[in-house]
Amino acid sequence: MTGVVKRVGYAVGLPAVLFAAWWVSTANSDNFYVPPLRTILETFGQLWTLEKLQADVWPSLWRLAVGYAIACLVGVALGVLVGSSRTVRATLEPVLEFFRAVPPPVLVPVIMLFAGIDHTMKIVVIAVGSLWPVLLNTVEGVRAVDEVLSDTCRSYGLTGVARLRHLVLRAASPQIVAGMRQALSIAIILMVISEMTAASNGLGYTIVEAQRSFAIPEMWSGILLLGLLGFLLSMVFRFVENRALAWYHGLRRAQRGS
Amino acid sequence: ACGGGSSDDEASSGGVTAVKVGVIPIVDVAPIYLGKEKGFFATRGINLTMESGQGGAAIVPGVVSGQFQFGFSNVTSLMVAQSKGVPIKAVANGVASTGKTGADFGGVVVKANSPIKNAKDLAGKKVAVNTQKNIGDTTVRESVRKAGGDPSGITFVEMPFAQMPAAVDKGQVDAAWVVEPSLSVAKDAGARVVAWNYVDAAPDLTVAVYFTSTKLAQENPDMVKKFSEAMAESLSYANAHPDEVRAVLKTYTDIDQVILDQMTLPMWPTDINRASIEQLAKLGQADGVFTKAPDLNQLLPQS
Amino acid sequence: MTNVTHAGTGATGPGAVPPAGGTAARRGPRTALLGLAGLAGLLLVIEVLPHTGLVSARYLPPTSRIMVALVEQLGEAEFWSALGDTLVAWAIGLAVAVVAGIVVGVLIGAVPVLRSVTSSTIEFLRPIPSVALIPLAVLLYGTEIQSTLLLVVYASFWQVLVQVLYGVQDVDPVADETARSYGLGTWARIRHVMWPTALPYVMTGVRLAASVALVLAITAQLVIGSPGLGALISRALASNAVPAMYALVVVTGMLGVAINLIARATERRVLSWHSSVRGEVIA
Amino acid sequence: MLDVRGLKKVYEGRQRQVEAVRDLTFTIESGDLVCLVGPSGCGKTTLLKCMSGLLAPTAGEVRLDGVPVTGPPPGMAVVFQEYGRSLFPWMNVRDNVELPLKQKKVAKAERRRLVDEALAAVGLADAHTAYPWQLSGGMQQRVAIARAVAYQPKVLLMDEPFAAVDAQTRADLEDLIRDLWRKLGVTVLFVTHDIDEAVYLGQKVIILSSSPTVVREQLTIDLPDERDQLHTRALPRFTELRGHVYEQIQAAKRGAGTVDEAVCAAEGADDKAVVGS
Amino acid sequence: MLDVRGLKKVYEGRQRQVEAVRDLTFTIESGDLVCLVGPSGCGKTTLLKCMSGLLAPTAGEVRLDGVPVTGPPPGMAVVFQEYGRSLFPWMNVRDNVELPLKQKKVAKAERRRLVDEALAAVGLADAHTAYPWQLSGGMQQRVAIARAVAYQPKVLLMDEPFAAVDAQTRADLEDLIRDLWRKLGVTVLFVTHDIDEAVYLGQKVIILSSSPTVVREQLTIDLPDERDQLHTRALPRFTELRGHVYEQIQAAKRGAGTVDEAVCAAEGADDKAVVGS
Ligand SMILES: Nc1ncnc2c1ncn2[C@@H]1O[C@H](COP(=O)(O)OP(=O)(O)OP(=O)(O)O)[C@@H](O)[C@H]1O
Ligand SMILES: Nc1ncnc2c1ncn2[C@@H]1O[C@H](COP(=O)(O)OP(=O)(O)OP(=O)(O)O)[C@@H](O)[C@H]1O
Ligand SMILES: [Mg+2]
Ligand SMILES: [Mg+2]
Repeated sequence: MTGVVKRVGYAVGLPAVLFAAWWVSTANSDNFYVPPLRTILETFGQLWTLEKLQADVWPSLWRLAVGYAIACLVGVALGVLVGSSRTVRATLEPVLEFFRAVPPPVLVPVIMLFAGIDHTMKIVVIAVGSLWPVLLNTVEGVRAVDEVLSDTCRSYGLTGVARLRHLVLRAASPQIVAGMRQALSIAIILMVISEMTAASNGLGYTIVEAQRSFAIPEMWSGILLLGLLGFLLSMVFRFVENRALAWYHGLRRAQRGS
Repeated sequence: ACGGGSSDDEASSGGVTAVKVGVIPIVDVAPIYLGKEKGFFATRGINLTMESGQGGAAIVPGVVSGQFQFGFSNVTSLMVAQSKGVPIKAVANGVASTGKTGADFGGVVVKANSPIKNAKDLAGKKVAVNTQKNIGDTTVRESVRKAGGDPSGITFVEMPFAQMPAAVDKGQVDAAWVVEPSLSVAKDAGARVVAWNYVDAAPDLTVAVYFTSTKLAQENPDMVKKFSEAMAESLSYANAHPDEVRAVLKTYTDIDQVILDQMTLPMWPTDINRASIEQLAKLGQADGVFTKAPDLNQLLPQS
Repeated sequence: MTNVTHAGTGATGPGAVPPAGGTAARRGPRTALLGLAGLAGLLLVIEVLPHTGLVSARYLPPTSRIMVALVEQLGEAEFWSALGDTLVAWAIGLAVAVVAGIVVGVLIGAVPVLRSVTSSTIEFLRPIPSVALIPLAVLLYGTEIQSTLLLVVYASFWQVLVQVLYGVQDVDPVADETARSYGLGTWARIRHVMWPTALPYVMTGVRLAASVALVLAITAQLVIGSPGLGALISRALASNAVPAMYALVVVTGMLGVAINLIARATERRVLSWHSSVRGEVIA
Repeated sequence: MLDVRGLKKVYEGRQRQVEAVRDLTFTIESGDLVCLVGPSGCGKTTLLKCMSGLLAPTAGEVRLDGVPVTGPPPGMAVVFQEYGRSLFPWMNVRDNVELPLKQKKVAKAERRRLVDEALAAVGLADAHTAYPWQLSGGMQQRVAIARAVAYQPKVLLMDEPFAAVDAQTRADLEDLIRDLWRKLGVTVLFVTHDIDEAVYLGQKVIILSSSPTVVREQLTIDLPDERDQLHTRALPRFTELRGHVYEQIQAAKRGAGTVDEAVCAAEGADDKAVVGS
Repeated sequence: MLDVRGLKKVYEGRQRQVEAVRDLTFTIESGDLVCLVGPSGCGKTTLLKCMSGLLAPTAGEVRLDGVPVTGPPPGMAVVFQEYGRSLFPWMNVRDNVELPLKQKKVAKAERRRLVDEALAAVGLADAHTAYPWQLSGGMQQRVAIARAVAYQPKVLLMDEPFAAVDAQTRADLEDLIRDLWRKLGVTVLFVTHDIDEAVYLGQKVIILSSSPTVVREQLTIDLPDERDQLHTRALPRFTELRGHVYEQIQAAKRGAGTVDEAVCAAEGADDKAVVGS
């Protein structure tokens, strides 16, 4: 019971302080671009009605979900491939690094050429952009599989899919999860970027559109919502992670001396 | 400093005032580059530098915060800003439509084999514009309206001008409103122009203007005046010397020589066409671009 | 990174039967050749693509055309100064982000309470896109390099921080207990146990951050218009100069490849003891 | 049937180049139980890894039933010296033991039986659901042994498998291995540092020299096949053999030139010490 | 001076709750050399971790010189059972040994000498620049021992430190520890499964019961202080003591009810087996 109270306290404490600081420091702000927090919160209440959430946040969310899922799948698959073979790694790494360095806004036109301007394009942008942390972490995780475990598997004839399933993916999972976590917030960022072109709804679109039409409190309220969304999604993520990596956290706790 | 009462001490030295202008590196701002080259600003004690930004997102806040002394923006955006209470003021004309159907610097294009033959056919179609709720969609709607169509069913899709020729070509949109040089590129690829929306919106429509912050306008009217004068001189010079315009374009854009030679240049009248702006304001209001009517007296310079 | 349970200690032998012949010295050129082959493959695909009719050469020019545009760019002084601007923004931004990320990460990792206190705030701030900060950046710094830096640092800081946090969590308890039992204080443990354990994660974080910083440096220049490759791309876009635009994109991609090469080389040096690297050097 | 011919292994490090094994040649017949002893660091683990196809030798070869070993051959089980690291931390004890059987496509009921039996045999009948990291060192080692036992291999390679268990458990496990060997006819190669254990378990003891490593002696243990902890260890022949092996290992260590003072001091009377103990 | 009072440790897992140690009370005098034996999994490692302040006990307490131990006390060195994982893979052997000395602010020249001596004493004089993962299991274990020895601790806790080394090296290391103990007057607690070793090394042997763990017996080893591998092991009293300890451990294991058939079979005649071997 006290544990729960403590956890909630920890979660809310610092944000509360920061918000208070924000509130106080902008209370009398007359800068057009930095309105008082009060105004922003009022706008927040007015703007993000259920209807608006449904019209703008929902489409964003499902594009995000699909794009992110693709990024995770492709990232892990490609990561395992690249991580397990030195030859593949040597061949593919420069190409992957090449694409990684190209800014998504520049990539959008190219993706549009192939994926059109509808949902597909936005999903591809999200997937392509958030692929990298998953990919990189998977590669590193796979490369660092414990040698003794790896030998154990080989000697018991655990090869191919079984090896992948029981050894490689499991051993690399803490790191893959770290990558997925990174990818999640990048995916959210790309959701916004993808909605900067050829969109007519979405959370990102709303923010960009507010920014362009000088609806500054609306813009800030959108950013707030984005932060909240990120926070919620990361909570969901942590929940899933705690399940999937129960052994890992248990191991750490146990060894630390419970 | 020069006697002009420059309050911006650090920006001025030896009778010369340093002025930064936020511009978009497109055809429309050729006169300011040309004017600088010709020394119209230097003779007035202005040391001009151009900072290029991609549209209002960067330029307006830059001007409001005093990072830039002046900025370039299309009229609708400025009216939106003004109606939202952004403290800005137009100081010089920017660019205007040629007013000639068939020979303007912006228009609505469709694919060569498109069933869309004229503006009326655009009703209910998917049309690309660079920004929604801005000058593009309001003027296109007006074109359709004037041609006897119903603009309410048009779906507007946002994308940068540069991507529009490809999008039209691949059938991703039915039509696109493009300006030069993308207009010429699209035409080169076989696209047809079905509407000249600037021309349809108002005669000799003023499309964009140079503006400053109200703060600067109040504190340093002298500098604003000098800038306006220099701009006016640059505009009329540009209007009179299209060849030099094409030449100066090569210094700050990457437009292909072929396109450069064939593209239509806009008009650069010295004065802001207030009537056309009122018309734009009306259109914008009808389309719900403004929540509150912009105060044009506040925004536009007294003439 | 580290093998999960047992932070990669004392193994007796490399895990795999090594391929015939190959010390590090001999493997170098092979890796380089394979990498070049990969890039060549990519270029070939781009060369061929427009000829298949899938896309028009007008919108995605073939490699040969891009290369011509690239050579044109290389001949211009403007290009080189833009490249310099981009690299400067990238380097400063990355350095600041990496240092800040590591310091904050280790601090949070070393003091468990801090971790609980900050985690919600971190999760809140992290997904806020840098692009949303553009007005703020311009407001504060106009088109000066600081605007770019603000965005670069904001975006790449999280990459490093999160990796460091995961790395710090991966410290092998037996190793840590050993250090504690020998009376190594907090600082010594951070230096000798936590830091080496987190190092592989940090390296990944730096590699992620390096390209994010590059991406953001260029994006910021693209949108804000501060000088650099991004501004050139923006100009090429506005001018519909498609080959020039792709030439610049190729340059950014190549920068990415170069940055990765450097990062990999550094990694081989600092992580020679790590099972992910040693398997490749020894054997 | 397990043929090691001219085996040589050199580890190439950046600064260090270690010749772990110089030249080993010996044969293990099918159904043999061979113990391998040798000074610490002489290359026993290296040899085992080469034999199990996990490590490619620098020169020479290993043949199993006449076929050169290039990768892990089927039907071979290995118990690694680093027992702790050879268990999957994400699986509980039961799953760890069961996994190779699944891979071998053993039917479910049979699998169940084999796992239960193996775990009971190593004295871990009640630890099925624990994770390896919840176990003591000796328990972990026994899980690794149970896994190898349940697998019912044709060839069993064990690298100091009883190092972390107490004397009584050790005796039990020794008998377990001999039982298994006699019942199933499995070929066993057993690395140990415990000389008593080597003599008690093996049909043959191979003694390695210290680095640069060669085979120092192949000793046939001419004790009766029927052994038990009580009587066998009491046989005079046992004591003799054991003394002999101890002597050989000491000689091996001395030969390597890493002898320090303490060793020298005790040297002169070592045989007696051993015999007397 | 090392006081363990009513120590109890329960590991709380999600499904499993293990009472590793039930109730331990004993005292180790300053300058004692005490050996700890007990069945595998009875809680020796757990006890050591509690004593070194690395693990908080569930109940009871440990006092060092009258002060309750809550964190690792200064001047104490621990050699862990998981030797492989207690070495830092990012440092070479030399740096691994030197690190605690640096931390202790030992002057450079002195540090050098201590490290050289310690590595030479464990027979690793030529492995300074190797990384731990380039060493064999036994060599790794010796590095861990060298680290503890070089540290010159006042209290030395060792958890099965010789499990992975050969018989000869083991004997050398045993003498090394006794030397150290006699010269420096360090207090030593030594966990081992080797009964001979426990009797040979210790002034006192503490025998633990199997789980739920209590102290079964505290046996004073009344052998002369001057010991050597040869003579001491040949003493009749040595054989007696050893037999006694073996018996106690067997009884401990039996009491726990995890006895399987093999054990039962050998039971009746165990004492003899031990004495005779
Ligand atoms: N991965 C490696 N890289 C370099 N040298 C190695 C490696 N593994 C082992 N060696 C060296 O090879 C030699 C033999 O090692 P090995 O582990 O085979 O010995 P061992 O007989 O098993 O010893 P122990 O009884 O102590 O386990 C040692 O000198 C060791 O330092
Ligand atoms: N982290 C842990 N979580 C849960 N149970 C544990 C944990 N560590 C040890 N145990 C349990 O506590 C008991 C005692 O373990 P411990 O490691 O202290 O035994 P030990 O006497 O050192 O055995 P060995 O001689 O085999 O090393 C065992 O039953 C073990 O399963
Ligand atoms: Mg070994
Ligand atoms: Mg233990």
